[in-house]
Amino acid sequence: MAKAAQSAPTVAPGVSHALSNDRLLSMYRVMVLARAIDERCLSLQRQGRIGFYVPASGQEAAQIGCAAALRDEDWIFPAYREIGIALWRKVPFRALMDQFIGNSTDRVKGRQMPNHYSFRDHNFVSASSPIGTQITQAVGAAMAIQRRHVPQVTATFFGDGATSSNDFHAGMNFAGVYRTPTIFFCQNNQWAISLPRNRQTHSATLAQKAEAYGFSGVVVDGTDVHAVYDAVATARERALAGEGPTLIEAQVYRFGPHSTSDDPHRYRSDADVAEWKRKDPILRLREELRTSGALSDETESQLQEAVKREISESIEAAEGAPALDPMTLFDDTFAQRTPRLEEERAEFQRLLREGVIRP
Amino acid sequence: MAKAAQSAPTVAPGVSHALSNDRLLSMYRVMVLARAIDERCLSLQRQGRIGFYVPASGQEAAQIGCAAALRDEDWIFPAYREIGIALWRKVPFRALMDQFIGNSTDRVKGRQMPNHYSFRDHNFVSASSPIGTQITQAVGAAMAIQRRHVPQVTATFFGDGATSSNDFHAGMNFAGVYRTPTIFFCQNNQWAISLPRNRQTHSATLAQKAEAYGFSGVVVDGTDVHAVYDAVATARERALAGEGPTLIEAQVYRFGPHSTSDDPHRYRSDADVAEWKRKDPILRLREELRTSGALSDETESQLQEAVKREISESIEAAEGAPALDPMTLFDDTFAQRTPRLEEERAEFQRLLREGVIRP
Amino acid sequence: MSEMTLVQAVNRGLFEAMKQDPDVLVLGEDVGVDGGVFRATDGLIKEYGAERVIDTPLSETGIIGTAVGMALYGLKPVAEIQFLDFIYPAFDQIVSELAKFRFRSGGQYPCHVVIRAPYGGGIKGGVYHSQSTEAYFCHTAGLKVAIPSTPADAKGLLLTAIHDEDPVMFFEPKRIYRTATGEVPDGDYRVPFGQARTVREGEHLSIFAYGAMIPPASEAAAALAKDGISAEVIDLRTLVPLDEAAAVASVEKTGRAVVVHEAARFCGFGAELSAILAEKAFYSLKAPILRVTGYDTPFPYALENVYLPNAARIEAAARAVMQEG
Amino acid sequence: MSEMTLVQAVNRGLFEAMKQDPDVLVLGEDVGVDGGVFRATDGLIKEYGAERVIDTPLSETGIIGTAVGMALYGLKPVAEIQFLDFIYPAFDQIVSELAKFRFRSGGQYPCHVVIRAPYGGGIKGGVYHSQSTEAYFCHTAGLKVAIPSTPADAKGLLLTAIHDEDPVMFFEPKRIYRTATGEVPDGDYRVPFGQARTVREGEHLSIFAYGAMIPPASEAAAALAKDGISAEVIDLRTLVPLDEAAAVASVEKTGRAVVVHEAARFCGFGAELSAILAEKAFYSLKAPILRVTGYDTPFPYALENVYLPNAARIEAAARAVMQEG
Ligand SMILES: Cc1ncc(C[n+]2csc(CCOP(=O)(O)OP(=O)(O)O)c2C)c(N)n1
Ligand SMILES: Cc1ncc(C[n+]2csc(CCOP(=O)(O)OP(=O)(O)O)c2C)c(N)n1
Ligand SMILES: [Mg+2]
Ligand SMILES: [Mg+2]
Repeated sequence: MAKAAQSAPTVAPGVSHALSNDRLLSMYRVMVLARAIDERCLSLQRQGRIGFYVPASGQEAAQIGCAAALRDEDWIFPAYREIGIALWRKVPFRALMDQFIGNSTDRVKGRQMPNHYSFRDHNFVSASSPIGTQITQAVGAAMAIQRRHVPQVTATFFGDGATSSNDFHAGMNFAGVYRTPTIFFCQNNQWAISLPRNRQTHSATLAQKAEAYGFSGVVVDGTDVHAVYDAVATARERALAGEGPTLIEAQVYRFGPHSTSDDPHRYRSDADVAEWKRKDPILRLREELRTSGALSDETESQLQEAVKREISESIEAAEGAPALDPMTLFDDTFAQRTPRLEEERAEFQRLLREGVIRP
Repeated sequence: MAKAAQSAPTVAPGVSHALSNDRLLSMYRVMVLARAIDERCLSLQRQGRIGFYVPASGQEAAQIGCAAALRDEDWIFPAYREIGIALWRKVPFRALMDQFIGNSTDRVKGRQMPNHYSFRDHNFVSASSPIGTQITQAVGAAMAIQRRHVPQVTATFFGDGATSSNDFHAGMNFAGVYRTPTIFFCQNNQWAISLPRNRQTHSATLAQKAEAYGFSGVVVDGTDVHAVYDAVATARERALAGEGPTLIEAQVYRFGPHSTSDDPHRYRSDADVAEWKRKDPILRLREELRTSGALSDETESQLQEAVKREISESIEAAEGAPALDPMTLFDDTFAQRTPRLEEERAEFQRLLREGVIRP
Repeated sequence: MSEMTLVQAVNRGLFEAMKQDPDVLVLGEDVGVDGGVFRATDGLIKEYGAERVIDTPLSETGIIGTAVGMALYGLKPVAEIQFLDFIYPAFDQIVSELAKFRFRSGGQYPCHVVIRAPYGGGIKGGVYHSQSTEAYFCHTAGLKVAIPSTPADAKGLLLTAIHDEDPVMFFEPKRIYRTATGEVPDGDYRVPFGQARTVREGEHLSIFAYGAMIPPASEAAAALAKDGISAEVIDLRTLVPLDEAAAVASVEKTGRAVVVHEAARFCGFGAELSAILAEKAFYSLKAPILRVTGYDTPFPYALENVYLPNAARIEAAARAVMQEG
Repeated sequence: MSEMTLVQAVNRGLFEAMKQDPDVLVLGEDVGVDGGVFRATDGLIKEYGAERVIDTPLSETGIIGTAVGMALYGLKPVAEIQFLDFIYPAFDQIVSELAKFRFRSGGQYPCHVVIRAPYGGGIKGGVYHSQSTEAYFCHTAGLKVAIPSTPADAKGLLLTAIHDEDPVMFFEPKRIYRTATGEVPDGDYRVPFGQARTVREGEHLSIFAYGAMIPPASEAAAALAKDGISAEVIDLRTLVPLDEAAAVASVEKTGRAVVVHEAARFCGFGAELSAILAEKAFYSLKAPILRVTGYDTPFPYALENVYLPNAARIEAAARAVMQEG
């Protein structure tokens, strides 16, 4: 079990939910995939092939440790940095790539910036940019789950910065009052763009904020898949048993920039980054799997090969997909277009035809 | 000193800031005045002489115990129920009555409902209806105090319900981060209109919410002026010493309805009220003063007499004051009227002249 | 059919919807045990229990944020905001989330929440219990906005709102909660969105209004009629979708228009309606379009009766419009 | 005088104001060490220290709430909201508190906060880094709203804003942060509020715009000129107070108007300007007023270039207006 908030974070000692080697290997695979996607997408962005990108490197153990402890029927309310969760949920990278491009096969129809994807069939709700808004929504969905009396939980994902948001406060409070089956999964990656964790709030841990709402918070080492998995599995069991919500603070580090628009050299030192990179969650798990004999050189290179291939093929396919039909602009504001939208659509179509508007 | 949040509330044991009999008597006088105003205004409202009223009966020890521990130069950021604070600050009841009526001598020029007064010369900032908004403002003013390096604090007043507001969360967090000289004074009167305290939030105390922001919260018996005075005086000393903010939860009970629009019988029992009335803060202090010999029968009846007279005279004067000039509507939206406001004002004046609009 | 007040009709509408569909639930401050500060939700908790009639903590962010979550999951939450003036802590959830969920998820996540809020002045509520800020919501793509002026419309539009597939802002004219009375059909009565109601037919000018401004607009029309001026009074009923066709047709007939609302004038809803008419009924217009509205100051307390448009102001504007052109 | 970009002019304006008055301070997310995500506050913290250039936690409620408190106390805070799209957590503080403090306290508590926020599309920011919701603020009595379109105006209007006695929303067209360049006067340069700027004089029609829509409006005017159509282009500069006199005078001269903005059309600022012209310039109008605006959908990502008004759309609308009447 992870330690209570009041004490300093450590690697979880007596983990009560053990992971088989097979499972660990499949987790490792998704972590490697996530990391490789990150690296590739940063370079796609530099080449101007995608417009923007939000890397998640350094947070893979937290994300995949958490995702693995949830079930497919649990609803995910993500922020924009949750690629590991989506991949664990078997969202194909091709679908992510479609979203990064905003092409005709993009599930969100080119409506959002890269990384703000949504996959209803994977119970992966739509990410939005405004920080924290998903938190109250996850609590509301959990209230709906209570009303329907089904064995599900909702899990919501957010950063250290988001703990300052209005929705964190309201969501945590409602969850406490109604004892909702909600897991609040905070990836404390030490930074909210340029603001360090200790300037975000004066509390010793983020997990202890749960005290304000009458339920418990735990700190876990987010570079350790075992600790994360255990904390989430425990929280899930408690939620299903009617024992209410849990706040989990997974302590990690954002290795890369906040996004491709950010220059982290303005606010942090390379030494600080290097220090944390020694705890790279992928190296750590690789080390463990090699030591236990679960990962051979051959498996590793096959895996790396497969990941590379999947990525390249997906990019090619997504880039080859037709562009979005401009007329889709007028869909989905409402279920049915209002007369005004019909009128604007007709005007738009005319302007397109006349070449006044050019896609 | 008041007890730390984690433990159950009790009457503060070893009070470190003692109050002289003289001071206690003057506090008692203002408590009696506040109570008498409450009773009189409820009946003025029933008679249609004022439009609305928010009683504070039951909360006098909390308010006056707190106000007495502050200095005149400290800035008050009130909610709408802080009549005791205003009275202690020597705001004449006449000025309150002007505001309740919204006459030509009302300091807020008839712009707000009764109880939403503002007295700049008493450092009593403007109350507003939206719950909680004064909390971040008090923190901002405290940041200004820090910038000016002056020995002042800000004190902000709010209820149990307001701890759920966005501004509570943001204000507490900013105060923690910047260690502002702010006293967060929560009058937990057990109800937010019809919602009982235990459905407002699942935390055992409200004071413990301070833990989430890295500073301390204390619970005090809000029917005991000594305990309240001590907690506030201590918080003020800490604030001036650069030790930052304190959250104080004063546990009280709202004896009357939420406001004259409210019917408390819909949601709480008379027995519950009677139970708390046994701890009536005014009876309690009267008892104490009588026992110590500080309050004789004669002083008491003089005091009651003086209070009654002040109230009656103030009501008469306020009701006799001229009505508000309708043209004042166009003042104070901006420091100078814009051309549009000048135009609207001219139109308004014409309509008044033509009798289309009748004051 | 039964005779009732506007707020009773809201209450009847809620009972009907909760009876029809177990996924409908009500949440907000004081909506349960207290029955709502205006009693709009009175009796619901007795009938449907605390699981479906939820008293919430004091957080509009929480009310709307959780309602959005419930709607995403498949329930049909009807959230009450105690006064429209107190909706702003939820503004981010409304404009950034509720309004955009369907669009931004490519149609995957419809988000159907009804937000009820009493709005408007005339109850001596001062700056924070009186405002009419419907324009904020009308300007937010993805939200529908309905404002009833009669008991029948209150029930009929509310049931339509609850059965709609999109988010609906349902603003109730609290000033006429108890003074507007009338016959209301029993059962599943619905009034379609986007269809204005002709309160009174007329030939010489068109008066457009909604909500609590319908009574003074009608009163003005009656006064004008005495002088042989025939004013058409149109109740817009839903501002989004707007029955532009009816508005344009009316002005094509009359050639003159007065637009009435309580909200401040600048960038208020009346600006949109004027702009539509100035574009689409341009060649029919015989006179400038006048707006009779609240002034561009915050809402006052002691002076609310001179701030709010009244029948005399509407009448004066109508006469001015008749003298032009 | 020095040549600089619009965002540099904002930065110069901030330096100037902080030099002039020790009570001016800057607060917001990433405004200090990082210099702002658009670098608008670059270098300020080095010069003026962390006491006056305050990196805040991630809470717009906190940023504006504390700014209000500072202003009440007597400081002159300039708050940055990282993108206008993220202002909504502070909406309650802005519309309920900041806008109303002077009024509701009977003039006792002026509340002078400047809120800077980059707004608008064209940077591939998708639904949440692109919106133009100036109309919300224009409809809120008590707020002034300024939107510069040139580097000189950016500095001059910003200094006027900081020295004003009332709250000012200062919206910066991020799309032209770096593409709009020009000479900017040194020192204490101020551009008065409420005075529109004639970008180009014309006889046949008036094109009204502001912010990032000035370049396409000017481009359209240039194209029209080639065909002998003389378009007057007016940059409104401040929407509150609005230079109604200049707008009306222009249309009295030309008889035709096109109103341009990026925001969605319904209840957008263009509606107000149309309504004003339809009332006050009614007898001069020879043709319907057309609006060239964003569509009434949320802002898109992949399709932003077809969503946003461009020179060709403005030109087409102008030609349509010329053919009418
Ligand atoms: C309401 C709001 N304010 C500001 C922003 C701009 N912004 C985007 S990400 C970010 C920092 C978020 O930090 P954190 O919550 O720690 O998440 P992380 O990016 O570190 O994963 C900020 C300030 C925003 N998206 N939404
Ligand atoms: C933002 C907001 N939401 C709702 C209301 C309506 N309202 C007025 S007072 C009140 C309860 C306040 O309770 P509490 O904070 O405990 O203060 P008390 O009235 O008990 O002193 C509510 C819900 C409001 N004024 N503001
Ligand atoms: Mg972070
Ligand atoms: Mg209370």
